[in-house]
Amino acid sequence: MAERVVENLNQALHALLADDPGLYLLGEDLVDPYGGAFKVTRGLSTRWPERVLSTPLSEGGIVGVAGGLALAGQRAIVEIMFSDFVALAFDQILNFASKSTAMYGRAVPMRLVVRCPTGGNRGYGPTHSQSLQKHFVGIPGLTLCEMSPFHDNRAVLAGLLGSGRPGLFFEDKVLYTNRMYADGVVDELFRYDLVGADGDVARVWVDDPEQCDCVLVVPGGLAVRAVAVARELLLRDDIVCQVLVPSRLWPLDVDGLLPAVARAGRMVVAEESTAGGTWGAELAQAVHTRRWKALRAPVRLVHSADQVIPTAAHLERTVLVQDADIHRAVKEVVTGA
Amino acid sequence: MAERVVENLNQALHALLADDPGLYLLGEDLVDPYGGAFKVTRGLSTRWPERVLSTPLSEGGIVGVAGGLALAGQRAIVEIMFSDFVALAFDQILNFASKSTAMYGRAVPMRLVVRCPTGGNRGYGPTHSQSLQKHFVGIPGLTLCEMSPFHDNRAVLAGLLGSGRPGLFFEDKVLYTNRMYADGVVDELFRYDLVGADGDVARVWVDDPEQCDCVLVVPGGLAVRAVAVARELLLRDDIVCQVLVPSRLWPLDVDGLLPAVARAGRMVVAEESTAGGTWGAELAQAVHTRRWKALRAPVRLVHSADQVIPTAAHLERTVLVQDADIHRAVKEVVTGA
Amino acid sequence: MTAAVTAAPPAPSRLADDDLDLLLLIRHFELALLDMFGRGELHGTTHTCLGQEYVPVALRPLLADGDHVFSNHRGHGHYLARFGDPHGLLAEVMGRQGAVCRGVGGSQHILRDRYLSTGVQGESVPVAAGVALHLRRAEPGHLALVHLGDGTWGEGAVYEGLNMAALWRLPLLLVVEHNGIAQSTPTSAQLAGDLAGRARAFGVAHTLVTSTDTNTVRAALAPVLRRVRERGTPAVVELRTHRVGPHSKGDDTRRPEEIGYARAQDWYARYARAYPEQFAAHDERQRRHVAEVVREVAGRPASRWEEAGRG
Amino acid sequence: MTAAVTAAPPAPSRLADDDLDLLLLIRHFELALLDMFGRGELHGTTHTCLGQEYVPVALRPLLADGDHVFSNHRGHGHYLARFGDPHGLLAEVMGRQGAVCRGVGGSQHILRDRYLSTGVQGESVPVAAGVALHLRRAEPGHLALVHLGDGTWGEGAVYEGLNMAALWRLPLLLVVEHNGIAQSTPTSAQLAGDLAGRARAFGVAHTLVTSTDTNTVRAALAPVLRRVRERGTPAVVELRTHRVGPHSKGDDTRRPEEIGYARAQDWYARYARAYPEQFAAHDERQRRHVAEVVREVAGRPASRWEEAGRG
Ligand SMILES: Cc1ncc(C[n+]2csc(CCOP(=O)(O)OP(=O)(O)O)c2C)c(N)n1
Ligand SMILES: Cc1ncc(C[n+]2csc(CCOP(=O)(O)OP(=O)(O)O)c2C)c(N)n1
Ligand SMILES: [Mg+2]
Ligand SMILES: [Mg+2]
Repeated sequence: MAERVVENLNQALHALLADDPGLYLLGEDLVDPYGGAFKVTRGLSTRWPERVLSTPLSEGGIVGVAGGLALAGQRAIVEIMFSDFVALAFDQILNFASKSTAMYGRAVPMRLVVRCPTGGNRGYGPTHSQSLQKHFVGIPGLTLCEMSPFHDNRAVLAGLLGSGRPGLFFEDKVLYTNRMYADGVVDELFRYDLVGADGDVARVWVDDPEQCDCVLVVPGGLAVRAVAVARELLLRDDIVCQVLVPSRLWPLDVDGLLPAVARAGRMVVAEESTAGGTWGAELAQAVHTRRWKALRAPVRLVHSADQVIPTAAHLERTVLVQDADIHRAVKEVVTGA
Repeated sequence: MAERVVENLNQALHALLADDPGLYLLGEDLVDPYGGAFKVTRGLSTRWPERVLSTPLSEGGIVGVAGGLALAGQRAIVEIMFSDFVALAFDQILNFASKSTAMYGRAVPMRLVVRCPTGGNRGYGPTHSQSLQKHFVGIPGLTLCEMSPFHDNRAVLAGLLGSGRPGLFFEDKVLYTNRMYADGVVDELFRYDLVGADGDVARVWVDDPEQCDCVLVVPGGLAVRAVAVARELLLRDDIVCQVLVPSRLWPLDVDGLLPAVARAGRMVVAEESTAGGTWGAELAQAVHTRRWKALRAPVRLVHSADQVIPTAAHLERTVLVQDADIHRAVKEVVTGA
Repeated sequence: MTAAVTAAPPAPSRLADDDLDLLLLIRHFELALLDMFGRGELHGTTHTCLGQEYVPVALRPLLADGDHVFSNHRGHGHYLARFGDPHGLLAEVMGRQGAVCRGVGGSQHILRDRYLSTGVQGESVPVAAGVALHLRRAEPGHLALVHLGDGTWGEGAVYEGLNMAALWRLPLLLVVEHNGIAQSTPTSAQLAGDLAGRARAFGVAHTLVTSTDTNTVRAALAPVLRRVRERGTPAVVELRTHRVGPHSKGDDTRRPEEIGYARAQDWYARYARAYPEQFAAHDERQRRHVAEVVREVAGRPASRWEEAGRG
Repeated sequence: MTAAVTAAPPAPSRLADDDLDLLLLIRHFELALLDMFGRGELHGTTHTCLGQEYVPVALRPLLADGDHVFSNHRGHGHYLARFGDPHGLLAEVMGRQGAVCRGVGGSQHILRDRYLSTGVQGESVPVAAGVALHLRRAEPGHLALVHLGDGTWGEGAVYEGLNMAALWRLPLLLVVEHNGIAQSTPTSAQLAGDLAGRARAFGVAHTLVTSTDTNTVRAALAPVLRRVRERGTPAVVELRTHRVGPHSKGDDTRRPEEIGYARAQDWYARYARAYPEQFAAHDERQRRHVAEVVREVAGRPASRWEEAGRG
């Protein structure tokens, strides 16, 4: 069986730190033996005590320090313990790290990545369960990526650090415990490959990658759930749904999505974010504008309710997007209901 | 001639403070004789020295104090000197003020408004010219409004404070110096009225409010510019463009826009924000979903480039949305170019 | 200061029965939670205040209903001392009917009357300053109290709030439960200088309390609260305390001698030794009480969150 | 401390010609800007350092090229002292060719070699700590210096950065130009306690300098910088200074006696009186030099911002 996603990520950090003596890793409680709240950083501080630092509780300050390292030509990865607290670093991300790439009249590489453990379904409550990706869409100079079981974390993080643009990396907290997919195989029914300009989009299909009734686009955190929905749709409703999982959420690689969307004429975007100003709305706008004629129905968005995320599991479910919501949306779009 | 917008806002604050002995106003440098960086708060501290307070430079802290006042059953308005710095208060807005309305399992009124002088065209440079509305769209519990020359500021602010939801109020810095429109008259060609469920949407039309080739939706900060574009379109291109200016940006009053959009079959949304994850994308998604059949073309979005906002005027123009961009977009949508 | 901490703690003084009951209620409540987590009966997370129970117990008679209390992630003791309501709190943690916040907030997010906790460290300090601004004007003599940990002093929000409270002379009291650690990070690795200096930097009075004896702590705190009320100015109280349990569920990576040291300081065992008879009776009573609360609340149906309460 | 500030300042010492030239270059540069703004020839805004010119001049020989300097909104003097390049700076402010940042950054956002300024107060302190973290490891003996105003100590970011710098023993030097005011707000209304206490709270050394005499200030600063380099630990220097001009363009609402007091402390008039001959010649030279710079730069075409440099 393939490794767990958290192991893949941990190994990615090991490899990146080994390869690059100018790379730092900063965050709260990430040194050994604790190794981070989600154990992502295990073993790193033992190998590189000078470059893997536990910090005080200072989310804004830590991202500022990372910005300084980047400015000095180094590389830095920051772990925000719960992505909800990245709100405290909004200024450093928006007004310093991202701006500095361009506001001095020339391209200034800023090689830093802010890792954001994200999402609900673990009963951590309203201030520890959010999916805040959407609030960072459209900051000039900033790239957003999301961890996925299809994308090797080392490649994604190296790509972010290499680009010279600061990046946020969203990591679904439940996904940590899932397994990576490997060798193009999802299960006995589904296969996957990587498409798009830089192979950024994982495409999950059954039988024929060029054939489907509907395209379902999700960020990595929903990939496992989307695959389960696609399976149900196939077995229960005889609907062929192709799942597309871009690793990069922003800037969008619309070109990587358009062929499949144009063929199917139907698209659903699902994400865990609460309603309003979602990533999906931006995707939908790109598709509506670029494939207006090919669409049989408006792009359908599925997301969590416009609500705080409750702590108790039975209430959390009433707010967070559920597999059944995605299932229903695809079915409605396909059947025109 | 009608009063200037900044006077209308100043008078609104005078009236609100006079009416409500539990209302506080907090912000940097807002006491007399300085009266705020944009002179919006002139005369207020002289009348109410106990409730109109100049604060230290602490944007996050000030919004926190306002949250505390609201929690204690009071009302508070905060001025952020330049809306760019509201990034420093992102956590207090997202995780405290907005969350508190619901995360304790019952409705808790949080009566505070954060005023955000916004936008470019004044040569203040990359960290003092942004339009950050879009980053706050879709925060459960939070309302966004924008100052407009059609909407009396007292009514808008009283509405926000009365709602029990925290609000952000975006004030275009150039708009301060424009004049309010009054009595349904824009100029010798255009008239306006207020439509939508709660009269939130200003509708600007020529001859017949039920008749137009295209609907142009803009937030208040672009209202004067949109009217100028509509005028040009009429006189130069014989295109009848109806301008809609909602005072509330979020939650959307889509119902207030749909009738006009459905009649015209064409809609353009213009805003000053840089590209990506814009307010317009959210509006477009609502319209695409609700009036798919009635649309002759996808909703067209116009905004600034995906760039930092330069200081020098000749460069600032190359990034910020220009009247000509809006004009071209409407024309293209109408002529199908 | 260091000397006072490392020396063997003096023998505890005899507690009034109701104080002892409250201490033990909190202790057994926390133990029951860890127990349930261990058995997989609770989901999410929780932070127990084992070893720090005496802080809110010492404060209890010093607070009036009109005072605002801001708690934090480690807040069960604060809640129980204020409301004596293990049912409502347990129902909240378990998401059962009768939950004080209907199961929406859970362990970390509680609002009841003038008591509030939330999950973002440091955020409450400016908020409490805002409350104190109102109190100063409308209800002089009342105060806003914030419980915070030593690690929370990493957050800039603390300084922004403290600065305004000092400038505007607000009745704000910061009660720092300095347990020498933040999650897994020792104070020496997260806090430069010391808390006394941090308070003084803002012209704010600072009081250090190293005792873990409820009576002694209360006696030390009484004049501080009185001054905050009378003068309407902020103050910082630093309580050197000991986290006897893990940070949250089972994440204690301290070395055995560190944990041993914390345990050795624990008021619970020391009080049991000093007053065995009084202790045994009350301990047994509270243990049973909590067991009964657990049994009763676990039998309740799931909490309901009515639409009206939804944002 | 207060006494030192309010007493009549001692007579200035005689300056080396190049120091005097640099002081006067900055002075006339700033006066020229205000003049152009007054005539409507500049758009946007600017913050002049009138009265504070001696700070970067005193620091100049104490800094090495390998040191990082973080400036703020009031940064023209800092830039001119580091690069002696009025053309590039004026072109930046005017958006003309040869602008150091192509007119994109403008007065407040400048990056050149190891010099950076930006427009959000306080943001630079953690950033500079990050730079210092790199310096400590890769280039020991170099430091990161941050210029900041007294008002900027309202921002929580300052404390987060200072805490990390102290914990990690980073060569970070905060140079506070304490001019007694933030925009329109006097220090007494925005800063509780004092800066000495704020530094000490983090175990960071603090040095107060009340003189406005370049030689004296330099002599006071030299050992501080030496210590930061040698020990690799942070320090705070507090310079009591005087904002002789408005905050930005014309927004000075201080009472006449306050402005008069600041003017009376101004090194410029006092030096002119103390060394009339040396002064007159240099003053005239720099005045003419700046006028020539203005004439030359104003004649340049608009700056260009090539696509490659765009985000
Ligand atoms: C802003 C923020 N950052 C991080 C966390 C995660 N977290 C919760 S408690 C804690 C440690 C707090 O330490 P301290 O203040 O000393 O309190 P203690 O846990 O020791 O009682 C951390 C890092 C948080 N809740 N909020
Ligand atoms: C975060 C932030 N808040 C507010 C401002 C607006 N602003 C610019 S300078 C200034 C006053 C700064 O005072 P001080 O630090 O004392 O520096 P001085 O202007 O006196 O040199 C203010 C409020 C800003 N640039 N950044
Ligand atoms: Mg602690
Ligand atoms: Mg100042």
